[in-house]
Amino acid sequence: MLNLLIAIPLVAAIAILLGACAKKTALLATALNLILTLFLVFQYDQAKAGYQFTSSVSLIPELKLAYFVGVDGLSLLMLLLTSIVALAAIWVAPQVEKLERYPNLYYASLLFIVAGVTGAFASLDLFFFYAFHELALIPTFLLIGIWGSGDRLGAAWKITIYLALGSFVLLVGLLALYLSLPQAVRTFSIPDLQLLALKGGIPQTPWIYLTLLVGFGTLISLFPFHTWAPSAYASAPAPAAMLHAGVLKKFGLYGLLRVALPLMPQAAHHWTNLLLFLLAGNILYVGLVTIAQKRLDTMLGYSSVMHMGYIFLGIAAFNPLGLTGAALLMFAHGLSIAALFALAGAVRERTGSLEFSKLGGLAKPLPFLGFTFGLAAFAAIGLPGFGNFPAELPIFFSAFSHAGNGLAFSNFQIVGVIALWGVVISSVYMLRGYRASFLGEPNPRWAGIADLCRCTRPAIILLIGVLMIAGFRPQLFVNLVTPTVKTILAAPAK
Amino acid sequence: MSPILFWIFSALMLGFGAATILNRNPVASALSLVVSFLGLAALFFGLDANFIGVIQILVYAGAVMVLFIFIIMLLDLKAEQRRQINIPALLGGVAIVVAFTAQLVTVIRSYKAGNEPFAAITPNLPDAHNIGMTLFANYNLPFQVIGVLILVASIGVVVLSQRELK
Amino acid sequence: MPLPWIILFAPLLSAALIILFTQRYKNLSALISIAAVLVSLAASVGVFLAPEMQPATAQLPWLDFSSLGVNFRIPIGFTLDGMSKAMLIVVTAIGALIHIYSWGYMADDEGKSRYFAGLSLFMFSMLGIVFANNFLMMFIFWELVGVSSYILIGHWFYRKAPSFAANKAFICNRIGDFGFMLGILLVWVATKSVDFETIKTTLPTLTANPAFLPFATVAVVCIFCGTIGKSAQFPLHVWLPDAMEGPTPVSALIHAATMVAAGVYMLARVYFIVETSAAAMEVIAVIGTITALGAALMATQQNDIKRVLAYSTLSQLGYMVMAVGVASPNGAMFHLFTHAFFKALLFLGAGSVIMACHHEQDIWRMGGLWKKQPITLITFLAGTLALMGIYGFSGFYSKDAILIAASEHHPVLYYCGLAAAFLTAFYMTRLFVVVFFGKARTEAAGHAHEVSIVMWLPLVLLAIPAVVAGYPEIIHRFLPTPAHEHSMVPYIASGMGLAGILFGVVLYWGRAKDPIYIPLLANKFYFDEIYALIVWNTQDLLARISGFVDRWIIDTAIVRCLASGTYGAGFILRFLQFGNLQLYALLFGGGVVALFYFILFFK
Amino acid sequence: MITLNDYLLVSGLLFALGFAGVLLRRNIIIIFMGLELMLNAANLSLVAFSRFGIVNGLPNYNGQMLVFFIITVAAAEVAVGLAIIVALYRARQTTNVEDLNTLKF
Repeated sequence: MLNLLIAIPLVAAIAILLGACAKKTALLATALNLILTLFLVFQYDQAKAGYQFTSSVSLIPELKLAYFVGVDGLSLLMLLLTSIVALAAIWVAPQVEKLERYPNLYYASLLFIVAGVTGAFASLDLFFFYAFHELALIPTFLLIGIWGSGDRLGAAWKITIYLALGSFVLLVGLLALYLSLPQAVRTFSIPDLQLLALKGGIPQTPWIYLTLLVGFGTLISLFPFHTWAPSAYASAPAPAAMLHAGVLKKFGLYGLLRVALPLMPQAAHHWTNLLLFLLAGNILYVGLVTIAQKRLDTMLGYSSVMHMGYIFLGIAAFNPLGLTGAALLMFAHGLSIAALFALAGAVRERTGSLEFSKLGGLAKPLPFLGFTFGLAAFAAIGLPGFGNFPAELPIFFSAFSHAGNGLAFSNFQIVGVIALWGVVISSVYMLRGYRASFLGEPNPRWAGIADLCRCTRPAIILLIGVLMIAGFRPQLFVNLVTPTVKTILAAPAK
Repeated sequence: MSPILFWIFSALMLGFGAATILNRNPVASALSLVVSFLGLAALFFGLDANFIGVIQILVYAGAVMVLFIFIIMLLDLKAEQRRQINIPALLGGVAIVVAFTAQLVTVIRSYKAGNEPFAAITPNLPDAHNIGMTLFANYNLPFQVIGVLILVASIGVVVLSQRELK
Repeated sequence: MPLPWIILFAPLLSAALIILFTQRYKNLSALISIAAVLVSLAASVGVFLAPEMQPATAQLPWLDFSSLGVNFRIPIGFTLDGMSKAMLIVVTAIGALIHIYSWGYMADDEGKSRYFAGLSLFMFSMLGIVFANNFLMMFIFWELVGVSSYILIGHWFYRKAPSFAANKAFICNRIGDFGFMLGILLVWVATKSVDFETIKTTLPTLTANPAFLPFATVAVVCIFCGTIGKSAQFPLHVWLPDAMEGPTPVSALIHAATMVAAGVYMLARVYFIVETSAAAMEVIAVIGTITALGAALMATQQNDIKRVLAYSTLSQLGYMVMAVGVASPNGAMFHLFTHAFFKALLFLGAGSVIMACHHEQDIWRMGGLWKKQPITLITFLAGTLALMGIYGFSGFYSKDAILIAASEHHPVLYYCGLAAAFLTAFYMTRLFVVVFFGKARTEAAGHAHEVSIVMWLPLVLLAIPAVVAGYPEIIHRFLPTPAHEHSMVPYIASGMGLAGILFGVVLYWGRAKDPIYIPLLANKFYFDEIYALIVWNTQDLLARISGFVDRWIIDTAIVRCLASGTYGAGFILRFLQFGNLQLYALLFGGGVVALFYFILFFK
Repeated sequence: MITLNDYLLVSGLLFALGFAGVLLRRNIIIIFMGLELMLNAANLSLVAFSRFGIVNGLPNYNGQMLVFFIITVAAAEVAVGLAIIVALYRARQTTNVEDLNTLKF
């Protein structure tokens, strides 16, 4: 089943490269993926902990390296996010991008990203977990470099070198982790490693965890390794930005939750204060940087960097509330940022620019875009009714449950206060940006522009609808990730 | 192989090898190379590697040499003009070659096992048969791959020889 | 289905229906919205008349972490006590009248569907706050109120001012919410619960420990920040006057029954926590007093009819907050109850004046309306007198309740309250005289005529409770009122009121322009300018510095330097590529020889 | 008696000759011939080792396999290399490596 999920986009991408009708094939493949994922979600037995739908093919038995896929609640949630965002990205692609060059390669690249991310989320083998992510990175580079806007080559190089370095550091960390194990128990299988960790059989070397943290952190744009993100998202074509910011970036967080934390909880504890400092940078510093932005796309790029800080806070807190909140926020943030990038792309396609000074009053000629952008912006700043709110709420509580002594706040609580203030910051920049682009007096230049075409609207409605489902019934998603969170927390923390 | 034959063929091989690199006329170099390879093939026979020796003659003395001569003729290369000898380069090259040879001699001297005589070998060795068995039993895949390599090489040659390289 | 569910979800359903289906049919949208609020009203009356309190057990689990072994549950539950029942009636009744009034006021607005969807959402959010039985449910709806106010204030988003006003309102609220959430978190840290009932039971064991007191003070002040934001108390009051950029019925809704009342309602709801810290209550009382007096001062010099009313709202909210601070939450709720009616009445009356004068809001461009709008005149008068606290009108009873409590607490607060009462009477007289009497000062005011029945009927219906809502016989059915002991306070307060009226009439009767001009007050103590300066010099400055650091230090100085360093190294190293094949081969050979040397001979 | 070391010595000398040709000659065709000499020197030592590592009276055929493949690859290499030389000669009218030095900074 999972193999099919990975194979469909791959096959579709190859078919497109061989000359199949690009749009229809891509749309069909992603729709099929979404149906399959939904089927998996409903088939998944929540009562049973552990990985389900597993299948494996042993490749190098001497190294215990195998093609091994399987899912638990967390990966299912991520797969669901992937297939929803993928469908929406492919769906809006013709509307937000005037494709003049190599349309087939364009759609094939998008599908390769989808296949890579799906594979990374479904893999239970460290090697494939890593390799699938790399598979997804290459087409991102192509998408930005070939179809981007602005300084597309600069942005493409930047993201490539940054992410390649991040992946390299990550690879060093993973190999160091593998080699630090006693010879007899070395394995690439994540479930086996987790069992080993439960028995305390994994050496908790702090620097290995630091390497993993920096490696994953660069992929997630952890402060101060974040500057690739805004320029890349500003230059990337909207569907690529949706897939990368919405899904691919979550790979790093997923990796922390799936590999780094369960395997090395004590080493993680060693670096808690460092992580708190960095994520405070993400929230406060990047938040302020976001306010200073003068373009809608870089503002969205920085805002997505900023919101990573909240997820990190949940992860750093390392308790049920924090981890669950982090998982939910990964899902909700992916949807909301994807919707925002899609809509910003549509605006750019219509107005030719995303500079605030050249926009204004767009909600009048573009009511649907204006309305949905407003909803997505509200979601992004964590208002109730959308999935981000029930995700951020437990994160705040998780930070505060690391109690200090009365009014002498613990570090967690201080960062929690900063994170709360970050909510104010995010509403400042988001509302300023929304006002500058959509509200106010309509510019006379908007005379002839048309709203998003009716056939594309369902893609946006899909994203926002799922966000609202997550906002109204967050318990559904909490139940999904509960067993995983329990597993992560089962390892001895100190 | 009797020592006398060995030394004769070795001297032949080395002498004509030296002639290859010393001749100023490329045609003479190529012909010296043929003789050098013939000597080498004789050494192969002396080592009971009959099949390899035959191949050596066929491929090198036959095909490769013809190719060399053909190209030399095609390009109509004359003997090199005497140029100013680049003394430092010459000295450097000779120094390195001498150093390499000295190292080699030292290593071989210290290799005691190499001074034992060769062990006896099955008389009337079915050499080609054994090679064939090994090749197709143990080295089947590399054999196929080498076939592809030759195909690619011949295509490459065709492409490279086109008059206009695009 | 139990009635509370109907009350709460009918407006949400209507908002959803309008957004999803009937956006193109404006009148249908309006009808759906009005029907929904009427259903809520009927159900509220049903709940109110139900003989015994329904147990608040019907809960919808929204978020529950008990399966993870954490006691963190956020249900959507219902509180049904006297306070919430009274609020239900107020919110739904005034809401219903405003919905009906809007039918007329927004008759030919092109965004009517959006407007009514926003109103319904607003009702839903406010009712959620009223029902909340735990902090987080309250916070959820608290935020939703912010959202719906953003939508409604920015209804005319294609104009510059409303879009800015909406942003300002929302961000001010968010700053308050920052404190509110922090307060909730602190309470949770102390009691491990967000449920009001649970907190109530665990709190006494905590307060026994004197070390808990500073913690409680901080927590209460933080919670009070929520009120500061939502009820527009000093120093976050600046958004409320700007919110007048929204349609007038929205102003009525925000000011009378819903948004700003939420802050006071919340304080009264969690009064059992507030009273644990006397220091925090002092803070509350002082902030309330500052707001009451300061806003009244600012109101005296405003020329926009809606802004005068807005500042009067601020001032009255200051009274309520002060009441909580002087340990009289019942007084606060009492004033909230009466104020809701007469303030709604005043805003709707102002709306019909504005409508009659063709959307003119400057009081100096009106005048002489008494002949043309008799119904508006009478109802407006009733509202004005109630606001001034004249004997016989509802405001009298509730304001006196607060002043009595203040006089028992501290004389300064009491005197400030009296001064505010005097100023209230003064500026309301100014408003009333300038708008309704004298000569019509513009063309539009000259041609004004009475508004349609859809609009004046709500005025009349609101005028009745504006007069009678304060009578002890009526109020005690709704709310517990403070015991009315014999005191001199009502007489003094009434005297101040009458003095204010007299002063106002003398000063403004027959004037065509303002005889006094105090720049400090007309410019609202320069708060907007000061804040703009502060924001510009702190947050925006920091933002620009961070932006600079990110762009030039991290991205250029560090990242690009690494990149160009690599490039430069390559640039230098490429001079080693001298193109001589044989020299390469020589070096290669030398390397091999050296390698052999080191491997084999260098021991 | 002729021993393994004799073969290795001869092979090494042949290799040195080839290497000297590569280093010292400027005609690219001669350089190419030097390369061939080096390859064949390697072949000689491989065959010698194959004969030396005798098992049950049979030479170790793995060594001869390697020689077989080297000869094949060398043949392909000669073909491609000479084609390149022809193309180069067409472009530059020379076979002197000192004149072929454009591949630099």
